[in-house]
Amino acid sequence: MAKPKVPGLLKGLGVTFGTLMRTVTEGAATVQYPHEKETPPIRARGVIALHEGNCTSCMLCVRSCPDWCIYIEGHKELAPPRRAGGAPRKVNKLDRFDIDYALCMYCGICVEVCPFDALFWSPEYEYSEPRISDLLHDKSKLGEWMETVPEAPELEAGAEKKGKK
Amino acid sequence: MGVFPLSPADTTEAPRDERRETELGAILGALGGNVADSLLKPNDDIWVRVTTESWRSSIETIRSLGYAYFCFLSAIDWMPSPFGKGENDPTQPAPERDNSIVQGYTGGATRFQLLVRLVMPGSTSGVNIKCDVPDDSMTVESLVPVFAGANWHERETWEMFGINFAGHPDLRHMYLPQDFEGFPLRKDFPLLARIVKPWPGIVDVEPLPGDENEEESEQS
Amino acid sequence: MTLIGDRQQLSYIAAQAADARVNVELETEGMTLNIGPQHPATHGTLRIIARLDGEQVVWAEPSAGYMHRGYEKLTEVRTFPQVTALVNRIDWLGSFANEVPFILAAEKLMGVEATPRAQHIRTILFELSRIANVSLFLGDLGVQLGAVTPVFFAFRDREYVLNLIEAATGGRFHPNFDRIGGLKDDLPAGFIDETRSVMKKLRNFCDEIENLLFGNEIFQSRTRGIGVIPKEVALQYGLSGANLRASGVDWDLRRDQKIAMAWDKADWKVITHPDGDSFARCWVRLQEVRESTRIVDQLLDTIPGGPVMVKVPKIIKVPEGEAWVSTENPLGEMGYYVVSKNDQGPFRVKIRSASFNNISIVPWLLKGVYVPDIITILASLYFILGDIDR
Amino acid sequence: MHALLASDVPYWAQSLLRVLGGLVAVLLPAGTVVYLFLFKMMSFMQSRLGPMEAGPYGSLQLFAEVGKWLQKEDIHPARADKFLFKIAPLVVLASTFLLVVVVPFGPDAWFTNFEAGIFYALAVSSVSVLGILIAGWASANKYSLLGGLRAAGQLVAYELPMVLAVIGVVIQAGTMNLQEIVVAQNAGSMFGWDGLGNPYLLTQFVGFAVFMIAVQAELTQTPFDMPIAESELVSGYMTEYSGFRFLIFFIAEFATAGVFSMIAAVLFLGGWGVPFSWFGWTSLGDIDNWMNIVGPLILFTKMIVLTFLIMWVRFSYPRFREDQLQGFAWKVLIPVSLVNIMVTAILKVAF
Repeated sequence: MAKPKVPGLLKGLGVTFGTLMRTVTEGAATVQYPHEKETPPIRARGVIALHEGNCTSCMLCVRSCPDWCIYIEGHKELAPPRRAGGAPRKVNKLDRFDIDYALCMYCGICVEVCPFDALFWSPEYEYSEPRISDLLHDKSKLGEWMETVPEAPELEAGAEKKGKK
Repeated sequence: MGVFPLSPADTTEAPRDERRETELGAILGALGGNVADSLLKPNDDIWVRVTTESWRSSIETIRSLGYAYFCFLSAIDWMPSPFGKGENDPTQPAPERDNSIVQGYTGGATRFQLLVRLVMPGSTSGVNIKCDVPDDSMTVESLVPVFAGANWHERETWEMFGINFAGHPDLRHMYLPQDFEGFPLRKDFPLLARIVKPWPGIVDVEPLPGDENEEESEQS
Repeated sequence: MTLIGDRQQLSYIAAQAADARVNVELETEGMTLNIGPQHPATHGTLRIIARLDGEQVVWAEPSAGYMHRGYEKLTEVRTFPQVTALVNRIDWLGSFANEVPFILAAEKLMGVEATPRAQHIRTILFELSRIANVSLFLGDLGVQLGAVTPVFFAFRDREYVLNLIEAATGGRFHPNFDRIGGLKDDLPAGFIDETRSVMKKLRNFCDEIENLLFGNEIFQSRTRGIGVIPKEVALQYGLSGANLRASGVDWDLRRDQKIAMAWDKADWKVITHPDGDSFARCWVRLQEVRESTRIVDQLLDTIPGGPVMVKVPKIIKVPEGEAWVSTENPLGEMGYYVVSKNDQGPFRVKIRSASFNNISIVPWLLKGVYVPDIITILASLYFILGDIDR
Repeated sequence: MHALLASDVPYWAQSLLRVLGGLVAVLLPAGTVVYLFLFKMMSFMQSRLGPMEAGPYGSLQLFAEVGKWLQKEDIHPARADKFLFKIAPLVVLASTFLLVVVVPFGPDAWFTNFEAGIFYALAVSSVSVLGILIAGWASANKYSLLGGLRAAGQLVAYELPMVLAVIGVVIQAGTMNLQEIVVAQNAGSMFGWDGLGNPYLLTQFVGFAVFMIAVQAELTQTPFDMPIAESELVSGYMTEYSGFRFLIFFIAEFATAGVFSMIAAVLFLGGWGVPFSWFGWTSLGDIDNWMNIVGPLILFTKMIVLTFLIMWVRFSYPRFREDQLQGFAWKVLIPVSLVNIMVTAILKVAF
């Protein structure tokens, strides 16, 4: 504080003016959203996609959901045997798989807990709805998200490859 | 880099923690007959349970030993919840639950226990002090004269557990409406969100028509 | 320290004068002003009931609870992984830092320890969330004091940090990345280089804020000597974090606590300030962001190789016991007292959040100040409403 | 304009012209200031672009905002004093219109040209305080009341340094007529060199600084925006206003910023004029008629420069506390401007 009053006030003016000039020359830090979009990172937890063929309706995701926002209904049915001549197998057929995104808190426990790799995260985020009831995605809608699921990212140097997920 | 102690069952030889031993020794010496029980977990923490009558004076004594930093005050309801995790099937009879009250470290005799943590400023030498709350009067001396910061913590504890603090200047509700009835953090206070809606995990995959008892017969 | 003594005395005299003014014969009618729950200056919905004499506060009392979510009750019906997702939301600006002490407490009960690589990455993410949190504080400070520009700088530069956290964890605000025994996943490729460049931007941001705000004489006249908290009072109320260090207590759990994190692998210093006023608190936070960027930079160089997860059973049952772990979170000391009864979920979790204690000093502190100083003091104490109400 | 008056324009048409001119003189600066500074400059200073959707580069955003405000319901608090509540914004805006009346835009382009022009301007500028006080009182809201009281205290405190700062100019020019002040500056010379005229900015720089600070306070712009203080008083005296009444406050705020900048330009920067020596003019009578077109543009440019200063400070600084502001006004600005008057008077007598 050896110097008199002026410098601090002038420095502040300098910062704002500097930013003004930077915005003019280098462009703004913001993105004009509907016209240009930022791509979320690969791991971004945007929406959960369902690979229906892998789901065995084991209910693990339902039971581990902290919010109780996943609903599964299924029934058993007979499927043709794997090997010729074997007995017909009993498989679980998925009737209903709903995720209520109005309740979901995007913790990712269901995706992690799924033993059969039926659930995936997709970074897609543009699915807001004017009506809250439309946020209940059924299994066909969850299946559509599968197209947007990216490959898992490369890991940083020094990471140990894990067996699964 | 402290390695966390293994749980007591796995311990083959108890590791020593001389710093905490001297600290606990000093506390026990100063408190004298006011200590009901104490526990030292090496490289972890110290627990002391003091008698209800000496609650305020014990805290004062411990503070005078240098534990001048008031970390938190709360309570524990040792009764297991009669509602479980709210994952019961409402159509089935309620499952049997073990409702016996088992206190944690340093034991105790009552359902509710107060818990205070004091720390020596500038270090991590802390002590967890517990005290029984009499089941009938549910009243303990207030700590506000000792630590001004206990004010809000005691209000919260009173509101959530229904434990009265004699000598507290301003025992009002902290979070809830002033006319709220019930003590939400008591285990017998139901968590309504988990009761009004049935757990989606209750339902299971419908079996094939005609075979009910073959759940585990076919498993590839 | 005599400095504090004098100021303490002055603020005491001011409070006395405020009291006396009410009692004199020619008393004017006071006015009760409700600041909040919906008010631009209360991050969330804190309500301050202030009794005013003119513009001077006779007494003031914060009234919390507009955002009480009952986390301590909710933890009782949830399993440990579910609680991790929940505690993210306590201090929503620095959410990764909320997970760490809880997971450490659970690990302590389980008797496991994360791998060195996991500890390292935890520490990096912890410091990133501190930077994200406190940089927003620095911007918001400007808004509270009437300067509109800093907050946009803060949002701009915090965004880079959030992008990093999102790239690593998948969650922008609620990472839910910590697991008992390590981390959910390893860092994605390119994270280290990206983080380095972001840390440079953040240091630049600190310089900007220092020039724009901290060097400004108006800012200094608004904050210096306002809301002085003496050391002894701070300890009594259990203040923690920068609020405590600004009162001259040299205490940082990151340095002083032996804990399974990697802070001791970096060279950094604990910032303290002797004054204990609003300026000191803000200044300490600004310097801490700088120190955090240094910590991150150093830790990035020394990430050890190896797995990020130790072997733990798929379904975790935590053995019976009690554990207390606290860490130096962006807002102050955040700790969890976890009681487990050999179950998948905890029996009782006491969440000791920093803001609750930090705000409990407000009635003491606000006596005799002016209305604009209420805002200065609240801003400098820095609370997150989710951290008070839990 | 008296060229026009001399011709056969009937009185009603003259009045209509004046009303239209007044509207333009108030709304044009307001719109420009809002778009250029509030929307664009502030955004650019904060690394963003500001409104971009309405019109090219968001230039029509202001019209969209006005449309939005006009559509809103005109509500008032139940306990408010309705008549006063409704009239308050109009009082504030009226003060702006009264102010613009004395500003000369060109050699003949003025609304009125009377002798005590600056005296009048400073007098009517405080009418807005009444409006603000009324708004604060009538809103039946504690924040409004505090804001209104703060505004009153502040504006009274800053009226004085402003007057004192102007006195230096008046002494130097020897007149209170704004038109003559402009002429005196542009016809003047500095030590015999008349290439720049003699803008009083150079001789009255202390007065200029005090005047601009006082204007900043008078306009309740940061760092003197305690009456509005959105982090303390929500929005001060404007808290309860919505719809077109808020719009009127809003227009008044920025129009007054423009008009005060014009007055500052007239007093210190030579107003509408260019140095007369450039074109060989010596007095008001010599000036070519085209200056009536160019003059307003020159004044407008100067106004933009001055509002840039006002807004730049506004977007960079935090705000004072009310007591600090009073201390600053009474302990710093007023003594400084008194010394300035003294020095000016001595020099005036000496030369």
